[in-house]
Amino acid sequence: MQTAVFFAIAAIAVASALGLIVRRNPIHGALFLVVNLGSVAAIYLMLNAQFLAAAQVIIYAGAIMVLFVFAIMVLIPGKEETGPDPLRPFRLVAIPFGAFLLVEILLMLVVRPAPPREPPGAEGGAEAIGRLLFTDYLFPFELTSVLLLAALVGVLALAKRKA
Amino acid sequence: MILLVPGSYYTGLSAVLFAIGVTGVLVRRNPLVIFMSIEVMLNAANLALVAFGAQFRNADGQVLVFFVMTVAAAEVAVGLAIIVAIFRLRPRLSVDDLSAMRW
Amino acid sequence: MDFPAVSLRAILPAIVILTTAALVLLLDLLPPRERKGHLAVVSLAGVVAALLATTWLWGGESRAFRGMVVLDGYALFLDLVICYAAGLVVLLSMDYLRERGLESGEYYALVLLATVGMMLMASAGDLIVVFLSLELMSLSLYVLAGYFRARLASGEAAMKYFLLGAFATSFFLYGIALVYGSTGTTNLDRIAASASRDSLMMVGVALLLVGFGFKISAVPFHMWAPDVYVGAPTSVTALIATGSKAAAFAALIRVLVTSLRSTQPDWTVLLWGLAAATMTVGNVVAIAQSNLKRMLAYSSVAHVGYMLIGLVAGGVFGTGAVLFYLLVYTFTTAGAFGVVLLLEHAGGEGVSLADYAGRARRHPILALVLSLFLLSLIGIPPFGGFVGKFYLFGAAVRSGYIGLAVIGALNTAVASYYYLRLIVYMYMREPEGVEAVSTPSFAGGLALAVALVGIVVLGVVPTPFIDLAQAAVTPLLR
Amino acid sequence: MSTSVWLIPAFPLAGALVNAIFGRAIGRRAHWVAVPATAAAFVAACVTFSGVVRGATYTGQLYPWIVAGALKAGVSVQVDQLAAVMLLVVTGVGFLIHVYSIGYMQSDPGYARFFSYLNLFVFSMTMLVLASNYLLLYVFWEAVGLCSYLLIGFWYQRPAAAQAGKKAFIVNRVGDFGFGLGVIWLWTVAGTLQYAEVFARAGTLGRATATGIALLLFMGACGKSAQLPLHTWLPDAMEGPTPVSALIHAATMVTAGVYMVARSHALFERSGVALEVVAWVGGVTAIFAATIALVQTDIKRVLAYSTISQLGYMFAAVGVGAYTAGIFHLVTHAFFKALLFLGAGSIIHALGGEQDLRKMGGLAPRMVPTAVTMTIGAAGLAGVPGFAGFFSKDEILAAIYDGGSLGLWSLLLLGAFLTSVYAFRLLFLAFYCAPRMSPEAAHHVHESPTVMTVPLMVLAALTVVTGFAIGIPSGEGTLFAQFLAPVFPPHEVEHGGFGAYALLLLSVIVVAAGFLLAWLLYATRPVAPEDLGRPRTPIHALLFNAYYVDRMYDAVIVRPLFALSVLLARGFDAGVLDGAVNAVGRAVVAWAQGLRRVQTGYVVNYALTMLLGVVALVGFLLSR
Repeated sequence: MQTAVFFAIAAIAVASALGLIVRRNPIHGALFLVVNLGSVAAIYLMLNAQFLAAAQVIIYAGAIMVLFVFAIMVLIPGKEETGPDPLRPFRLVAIPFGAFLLVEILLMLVVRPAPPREPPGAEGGAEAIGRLLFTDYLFPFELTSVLLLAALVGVLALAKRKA
Repeated sequence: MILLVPGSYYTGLSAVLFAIGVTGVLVRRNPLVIFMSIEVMLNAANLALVAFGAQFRNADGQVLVFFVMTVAAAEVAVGLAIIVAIFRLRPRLSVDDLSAMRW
Repeated sequence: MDFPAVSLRAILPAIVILTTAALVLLLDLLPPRERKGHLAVVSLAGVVAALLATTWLWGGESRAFRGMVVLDGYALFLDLVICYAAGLVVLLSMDYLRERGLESGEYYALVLLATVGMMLMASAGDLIVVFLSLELMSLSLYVLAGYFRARLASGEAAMKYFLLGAFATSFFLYGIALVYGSTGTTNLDRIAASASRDSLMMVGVALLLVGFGFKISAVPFHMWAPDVYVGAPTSVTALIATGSKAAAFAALIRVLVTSLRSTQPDWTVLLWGLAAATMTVGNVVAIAQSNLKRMLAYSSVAHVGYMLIGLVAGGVFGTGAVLFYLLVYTFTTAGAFGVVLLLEHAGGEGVSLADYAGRARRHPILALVLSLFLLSLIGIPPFGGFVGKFYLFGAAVRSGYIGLAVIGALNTAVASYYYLRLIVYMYMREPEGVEAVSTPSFAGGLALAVALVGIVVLGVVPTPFIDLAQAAVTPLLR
Repeated sequence: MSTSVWLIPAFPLAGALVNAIFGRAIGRRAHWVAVPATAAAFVAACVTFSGVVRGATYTGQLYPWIVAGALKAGVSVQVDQLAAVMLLVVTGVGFLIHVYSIGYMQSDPGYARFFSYLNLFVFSMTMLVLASNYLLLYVFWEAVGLCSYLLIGFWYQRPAAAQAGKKAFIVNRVGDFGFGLGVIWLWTVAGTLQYAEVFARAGTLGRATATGIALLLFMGACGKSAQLPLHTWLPDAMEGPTPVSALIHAATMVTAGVYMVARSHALFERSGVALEVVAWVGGVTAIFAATIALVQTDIKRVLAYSTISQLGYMFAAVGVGAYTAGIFHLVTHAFFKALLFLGAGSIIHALGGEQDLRKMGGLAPRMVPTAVTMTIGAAGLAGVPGFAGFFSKDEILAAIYDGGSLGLWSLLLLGAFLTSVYAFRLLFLAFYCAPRMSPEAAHHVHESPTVMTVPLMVLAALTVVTGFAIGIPSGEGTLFAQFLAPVFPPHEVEHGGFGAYALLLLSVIVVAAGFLLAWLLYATRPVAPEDLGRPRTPIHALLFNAYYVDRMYDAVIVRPLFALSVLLARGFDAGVLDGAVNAVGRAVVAWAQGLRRVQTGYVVNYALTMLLGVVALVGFLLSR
């Protein structure tokens, strides 16, 4: 039963990811990405990471995707990738290479010394994460604020009207 | 809600998503879609982090994911700003058009 | 909850720079709104203050924030390199931006924020800190590369740098995830203690190398470099070529030799191949270039190959040689790009080889200075480049990598061709067309003077610096 | 003595700096700085030499330059008998050529620049000789190369000069690549680069190691001293001003290789094989270059190939262990070859820049001092008995004969014959047969000013005297050999006895035969200018084109490398045409067309290459 649920969600995740890279219309792609992010959030729930699942939905599916959709709307209203593609051979070569990479990573998972067979679980509540954030991970946490500042200044530099 | 699924299933799924993201970066022409494929890659990495964290039964993996989300948000902001800046100069939006510098 | 002690001392140089960045942003809002020259001066003062802080902290070693930050001799040495790079770039930017009417607080703030990222990369004690500071540096640089918004080339550079950089970062992050999966931690010391060598670890190492390889522009992850170097504002190019490379090397070396020591035999072989490919491709392709910035880009790719030799050789000697070479390389490359910047036309032209024909006639001093930098890049004594190469190749031979040393030495012979061609163009060709004589500003001249003194001092009295470099890496290798 | 040693390089360095910094203000008066600087260096060298004659040697260190663990390489000098002789030659000949340059460069716009470079060269060369460790030797080895490059390309307005300068530099880099590796290898096995310590430990090195190191060092010598197969730069280097050719490309810098091998004899002897290689490369080069010199029509190129050939003799000598003979030939060669070059310069000066032997002839009555001194120089080169070259060359031949290497000996004997032929050919064509220049050119012929002819006379006197003064063999060897005895192991050569006299007679016969042949060909009947330099037989064509070595290098190395670069640039990376296409040849263009499809500049290509790298890296590490 649980395995079935997992596979169902996994199938949705994979299908939506494939949809993103196959569909020509970027708006469709964005929607597929939303689905993908949502299904990954569901997987987080299965892993008992409730806080992350919520954050995933709020930050990714909520904020980031809105930005994406906004950009798509502003930049190329409804436009698809059209016209002949002179680089098609290249793009097709990428597929076997991607597949090869997948095989390598799966191989890595197969040959690794057997991971614990028992079902995983962790304390995934907001409290545990918060505790870590403000103790062990205090420095990276502060660092992200600098990172966001840099992003802010950067966007400002690029978007200021005066050229 | 704890479901009893072996840990390697999660990492396997993450690998598949990662490979799809990689392929997406290469097969698409629209920088926005390429960028979204990169988001898929980041997500796959996040999934792996959470899955491994669960195996070790520590929350470090989840904290890392939290940071990655922040980074992703910052990256999106900057990335979209760059794309918009280019769009002002050249309305067609395909990475193939950006090949003035080569050889 | 027991909060970790907030030890500002351990991140003092970075804090100084960060404060300066905030100050610059603040001052940008105050009058005078038209002239921005003072912002550069403030930035420079901040960099100098960080430099002083670094020397003040010299000799100490501390860990802070639960092992997230390590301030040891190694980090301080690289802080020094990064500060020099940032300082030179600020100096070079002053008139370069003013002449183009593009001075702004954001520019200097971003340069400083990138510098903060670089410094933290050098003192990161945890993979997540490496990741975050790498991103801090990269995001700032992506924007800076596209800073000349009116130029399509600049936008193209930013876009390529950003997309490929984000691509590489994703691999890097997946590598972190795998290392975490193998060891259960991202702390560098604890990873070292686990001494894991399972398949997750192996692939994780490979992916980490991809991420670092991109930032240092090692073949085959170097393709972005020539395009970005050409398209970006030349001052930013100088920063990307020096500071960001130094920072990436800093993190790479610390991660490899401290936490991934258990896999040393594996990555050594990999780096052997990367080093050989990087220097050969860099040098050979540089021959065919006619755009100076592009040529220097490939040249800097080649120099990364030389530095990887030292990493392959390993030990105090090899790793110390890399650090010393980084120092020399920073001065030389910043100087070479500095000359190119000063001779560049307002529209970004004037960087082709043909434009340099007869430059010695119009700009005798700049041509001479550029020639000296080029001679250092070739590895002609008495400049730092010679001593640096001597140590690198010597380290390789000492560790038994004679083949690699031979490839390296052959490469320097090939490289002399294209550097020399530029000198020949400057001195032995008649100038084409009429060209306004621009006099280098005080700031630009100062930057070149500092860089020049740097390569001469490093070439003539290298011993104290070599001692410093070796002392810096010794604790890592314990 | 310590002061005088340090003053030798200090004076020229100061002179170079003064002329470099204040050159504009000094202008035409540059020689008032440069010539006294060299003269002072010569005086200091004389003082040092007299000290050495009294048996004193000197070692000293300015400061420790590189200290890395066990390796200590300082800016340190040593003066022994060998160094003292070299210093005397460098500063002495250097001084004469400085004086000569006052006249020769008189109207050149780059007067101060020229003297600055020349002084810089003297500084570098004296430091090269003084260096007491391999690293410092390497540094100044590079420095003299740099000066040579600057001076070859001195008239950079001429594309040929710029090209030649570049070529000299790059060919030398190939040699230096070996040299550098040899030095690094030596350091790793011996743990030091200080001469004295290295030679003390030479006996402990493995034979294979010693051979490898010695051969790498010799590779550097081949580049610097223009031995096969790295000789191609020297003839082109004749694009530089003639005083430069005399000083750098005949008398001093090109002999640095010989000096280095002689200096490192302990290493080379440890190997044995390496010495053999040195001897044979020298011997083959000697005859190879001599044959080319036979047919060249440019007066300076004849002398350039002659220099290559004579350097071959020196290497052959040191290769069989006859170090003193090699160094003696180095000294005498410095005199007579500098003389010949300066004389050639005087002719070129008189003819308003004409270098073509076909357009000379009959100059002797118009330029008596030049003709007389050059005749002496040619006699010295050919080895006419009584002149310096006779003594030194005979010593080499005798040593090789004694060494039992009959093949090498006969090769060099044949070389002596050829030397005699081309030396006298040059003399006859320039001075003694009927004039072949245009009437108005003939009208303008004039003797050079005194400031140029006096150095010629001094060098001619040296060419006459040196052999008698220090080259006459006695029971204990020549005076010269006795002086150098502390540096080199004794080399047993039978002097006197029937064998020795027979050898002497043989070489006299050979020289005479060469003279006769040249006489018959060029002096007894008028020479039609068009007959010279137009190859009629395949062999002549082969010689005239210097065995096509340059073209071969171009086809085998230069073009493929360029092609590879472009290919990598467009296919793998992306290149820039820049006229490169012209140079690359049709095959590559075809390649490039095929690779068109692989156009780049595209993000997808870059990402794909990265993915390739990822897959390779992951695969590699996963498989371990």
